[in-house]
Amino acid sequence: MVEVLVDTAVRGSIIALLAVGLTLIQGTLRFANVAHVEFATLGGYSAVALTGAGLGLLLSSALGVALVAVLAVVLYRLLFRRLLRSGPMIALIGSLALAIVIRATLQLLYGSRPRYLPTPLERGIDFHGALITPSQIRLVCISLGLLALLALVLKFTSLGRAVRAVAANPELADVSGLNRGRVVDIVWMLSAGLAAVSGILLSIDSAVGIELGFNLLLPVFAAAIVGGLGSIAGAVIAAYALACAESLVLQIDWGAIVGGTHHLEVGYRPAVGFALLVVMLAFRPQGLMGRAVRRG
Amino acid sequence: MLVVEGIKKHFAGIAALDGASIEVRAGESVGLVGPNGSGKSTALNCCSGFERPDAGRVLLLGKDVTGKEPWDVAKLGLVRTFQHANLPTKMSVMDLMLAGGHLVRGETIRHSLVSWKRVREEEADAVDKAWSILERIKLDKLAGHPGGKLSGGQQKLLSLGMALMGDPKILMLDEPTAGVNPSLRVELAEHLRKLQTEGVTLLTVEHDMRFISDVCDRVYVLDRGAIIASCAPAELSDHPEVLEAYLGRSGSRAVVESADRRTLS
Amino acid sequence: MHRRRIKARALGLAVPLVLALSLSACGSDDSGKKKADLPSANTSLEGEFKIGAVLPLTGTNATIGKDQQRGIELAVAKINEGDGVMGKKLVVDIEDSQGTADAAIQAAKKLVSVAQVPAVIGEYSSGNSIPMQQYLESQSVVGVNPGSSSIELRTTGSLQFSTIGLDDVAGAFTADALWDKGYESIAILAPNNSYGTGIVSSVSDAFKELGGTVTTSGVYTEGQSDYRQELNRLKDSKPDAYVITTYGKDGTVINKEIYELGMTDQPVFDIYLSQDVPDADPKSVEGRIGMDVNSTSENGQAYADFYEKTYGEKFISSFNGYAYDATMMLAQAINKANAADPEAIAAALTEISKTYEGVTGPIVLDPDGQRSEQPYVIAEVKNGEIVPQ
Amino acid sequence: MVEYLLGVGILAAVYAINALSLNLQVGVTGLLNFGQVAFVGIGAYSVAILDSHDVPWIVGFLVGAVLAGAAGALVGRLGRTLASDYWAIATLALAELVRLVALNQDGFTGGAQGLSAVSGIWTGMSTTAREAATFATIVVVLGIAYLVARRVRNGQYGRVLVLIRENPDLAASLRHNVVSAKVRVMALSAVMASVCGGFYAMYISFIGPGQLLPFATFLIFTMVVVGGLGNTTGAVVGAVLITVLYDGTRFVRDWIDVSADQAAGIRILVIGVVLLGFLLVRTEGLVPEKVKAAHARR
Repeated sequence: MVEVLVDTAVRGSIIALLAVGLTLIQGTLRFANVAHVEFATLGGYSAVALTGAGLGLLLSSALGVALVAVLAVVLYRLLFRRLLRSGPMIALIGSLALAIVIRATLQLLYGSRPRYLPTPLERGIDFHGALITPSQIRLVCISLGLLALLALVLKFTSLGRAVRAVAANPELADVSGLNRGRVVDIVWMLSAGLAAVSGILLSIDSAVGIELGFNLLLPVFAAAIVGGLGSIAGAVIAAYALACAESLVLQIDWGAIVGGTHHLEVGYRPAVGFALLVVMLAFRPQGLMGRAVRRG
Repeated sequence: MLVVEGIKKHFAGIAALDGASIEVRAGESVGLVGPNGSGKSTALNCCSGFERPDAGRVLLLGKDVTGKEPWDVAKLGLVRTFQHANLPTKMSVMDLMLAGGHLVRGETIRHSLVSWKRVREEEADAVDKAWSILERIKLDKLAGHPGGKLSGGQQKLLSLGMALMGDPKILMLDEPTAGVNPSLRVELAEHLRKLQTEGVTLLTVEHDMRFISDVCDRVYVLDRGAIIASCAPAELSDHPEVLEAYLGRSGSRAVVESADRRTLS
Repeated sequence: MHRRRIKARALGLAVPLVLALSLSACGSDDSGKKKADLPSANTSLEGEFKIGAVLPLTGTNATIGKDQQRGIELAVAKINEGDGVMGKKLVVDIEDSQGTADAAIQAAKKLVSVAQVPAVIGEYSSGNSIPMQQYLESQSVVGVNPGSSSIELRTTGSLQFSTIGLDDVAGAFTADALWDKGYESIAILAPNNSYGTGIVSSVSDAFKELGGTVTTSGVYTEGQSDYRQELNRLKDSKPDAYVITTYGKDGTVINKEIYELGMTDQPVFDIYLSQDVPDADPKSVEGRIGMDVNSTSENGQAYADFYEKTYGEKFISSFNGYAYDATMMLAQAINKANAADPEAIAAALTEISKTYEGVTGPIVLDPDGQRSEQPYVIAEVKNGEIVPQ
Repeated sequence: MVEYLLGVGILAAVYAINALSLNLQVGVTGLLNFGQVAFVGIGAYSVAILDSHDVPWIVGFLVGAVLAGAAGALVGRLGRTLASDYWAIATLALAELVRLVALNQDGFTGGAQGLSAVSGIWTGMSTTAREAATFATIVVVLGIAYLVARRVRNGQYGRVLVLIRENPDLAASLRHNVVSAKVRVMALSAVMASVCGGFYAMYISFIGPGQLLPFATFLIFTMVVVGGLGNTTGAVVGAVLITVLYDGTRFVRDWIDVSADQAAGIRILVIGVVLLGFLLVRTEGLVPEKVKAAHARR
């Protein structure tokens, strides 16, 4: 059972960092960005590129995050603004197309084999019967720290108030003298930056491949939607709940129901997210903590 | 015709409707007025099936339609229009008129694929009807135009035309004059009066008091989710609670002036 | 690097513009830097005799495909230097399978219908070779598999053959080796593809036959970033030894996690050691034992020299040899049958295999047309190098 | 060469059926189905599984159509409670679920290995004639699919669907059952997609989970957008153009010196860039959706 806990902490942290960003974008632009998870992949590869150029891991990671954040704003200004003008449906298809373009470009530049960040191979530490590696401990701590920091920023700074104002009512925010464009830029930087951190942490823990982001797409969307789009706390809680459900479903011996001992194929792990998502969408579309998502 | 009994509706803890009751008799033309946020639109939505009331009942032609789907309510003969017409630019005026019609066969996949001869006859009849309505609302010259590219007033007229395609028994209009220029307002009022003589029951939500007095036999005044008065349009100024509803709670001069304009113009 | 990147991107964007050209363009893949020219063909040969090949020249297994192509090239040169095929020059028409089943079948279709070849060599992945051989059988064309090892290939038909030992041969060898080392229980992990599911069942069956227990066997979905769940299942089943087979993309991650989870404290046995070790962190696979095909047969030494002389490098995989043998055997069989008739060629193939001594060892075809024995070797990783035990 | 062109033609026609189906959903009704490949897969697997049990292919098509139709209706029903963008994600999730089942239920679907040796049509004929006959058959089926799509699009039902896309509240107020209309269009499109899948499996003689990746749906989206969202003819035009483009880029390594991996990247990149370019520069596609002229007075 401790294994479930470790699993939940690691996977939940990765999903939470991405789901929070997705929910922020959704809140400010009312648009589901399918390409969001690709920022994680880009984060991983930029760290690979920078360490490859001889920079240290920490510096590379920081620079990589900054690069991805800037790229996100550029993409927003050049691409998404234009797509959004043609309506949410076109923007959604466009974000899917962008995701494909990013992946194809990375495959073109780096090939389809995974890349590794130069981290030493470490033995796992025994933690009440479950093994956790030092890099995983760092991963969970950094994620939780950043999530807490984000919560503080949104709650107590003027930037946070502005973001919340735009999220509450995109049209009205303009009137009350806030520069909506600036706020949206900052939201893009923040969420893409968090996504990049998540991607780099995952790359350090295992490896970065072109499918890194895409493999997370459905769990991340599941967490953001289940949490109630636009709700930061909801997204975080849902992310850990989802990770816990994934781990539990695989750990439980279903033999009690079907007879004998029967563990679900590990290949079905992504299905847990889907199932949770579909059930949630069908029965509680407003999510755990969010407002109604039904829009006619 | 339409009986609304004590409907309540809350949004995030705030009461939009707090036990409002309305009755519209067959052949009547009734107005529903009230200050902004008094719950007029919510009342309309609850009657037409777009929102489900938390409490109370809506009876249409004696049938309980509380919480029924909008299309089911519409099938019983209640058709509504919207404050913002928002007609699509990808459909022509004629297309929109036909979409308002009730083409039983053309709407099923099976018939449109198999018995297409009868589908065609059905459509030809609907086209004839559309032309006569378009002539009546003077949009026949624009029949091939994209609906969404008409002026605001024309879109309102077209919405009315689309509603008429389905031969409604009761027509609910949500701010029909919003965004409509004065000459078209007069025309619109004439159309509504004429419809009433043809036996269509009308319920109109409106800010423009002049339009209300032109069109309605009777007015309900809604304030903070409850009906506070029901009388002929001309008698509205005799009710102190109505004036208070419009003027009393606000110290702002601007609001007073705008309310003045609305009530007195 | 930077310049190349820009060039690649610019060219990528130019692709749609030159599309019209692509339809008329035909496959002329240059196969790398040649150090020495291939021997020239015997001038007395008149006309051409065509057979086909479908190889993964693009896609994830392109490296293997390129190596298979080299094997075929070398064989063709050897044959045409001699007496050719039925007095004609042998030509192998090579098509790209792109590493996918549908494209492999498309390519085979083209060979059968346009070039009308009596025999087709190919492919590498079992998932592609099986449907392709089934298609070839339906068209009454001989198929020779030089790279796939799924036991399903036994059932593809009477005109279908393999010059590489299938997983039942490899599985039996692996099970024997494990049993000999004294392990009584094993846990197996393999990729979820035709190869993986095949090897899992053949090793399990053979090991149980010997009296051992298989505590758990699992397949993993390729392309994941994390395999701890799968590995934990192996660990929790507490076997005497872990048996794994991975390659490419996933091998590195799996080997790293095996180390992190402390599974290297127990023996880890690798099936086809050489497809796994080169990509892994050396620390994670140090001391690893495993089996692999024996590519250092005596007969093969001359061939290895020929290869190295021609291409200026050592074997880039162990798969060129099987393609070489496939081509050689087909040429001999066609000469024996003295006809382009697939039935006759198939009969001749079985016949000549009884005495055929290939560069990958003797290839005796069993009644299913499959290679019945194959030399394997047990090896160990010492100081990062694979050393035979 | 004739064979090769016929092969491309068959693929283009099969894809065109798929594009017609997706256009009904995305173009006409505004239902962003990111899981289209699931319906194709249901059709393909039905034909392949039943074929491996020697059931006549027509039964496979019928079973596939019924299963896909039911799945389509179910997915459409889910649209009742969902705003369109979440619905799109849900469809993607469902398609991945179908793929996972195909991958992991190996006793039934052949697992990762897929099902091969699906018998084709016109098995009695010699190769070139057979290819031509297959092409002709699929073109006839495409013709039927085109007529169905056109009739549905241009009749009252199509008008209602477009109105639902543009202003669902207005449609509901005019007594159109929005949920039922969506459910029915999803069922119809799913049946069309399953037919496409059946022919695909029969032509390629193989179906595996590798064919059910989200990229397959993405390819069809590109066809529909390039052709022109909402235009039935456009869907066919887009399908033919994109098939030629995607198939043509196979030769990319013949004229650019790149590694195989990079070549694969370029092929995907080209499709992505084309789609993104059209969305940005020519959203309405090559054959834009038309505003229909008014009917003449009688």
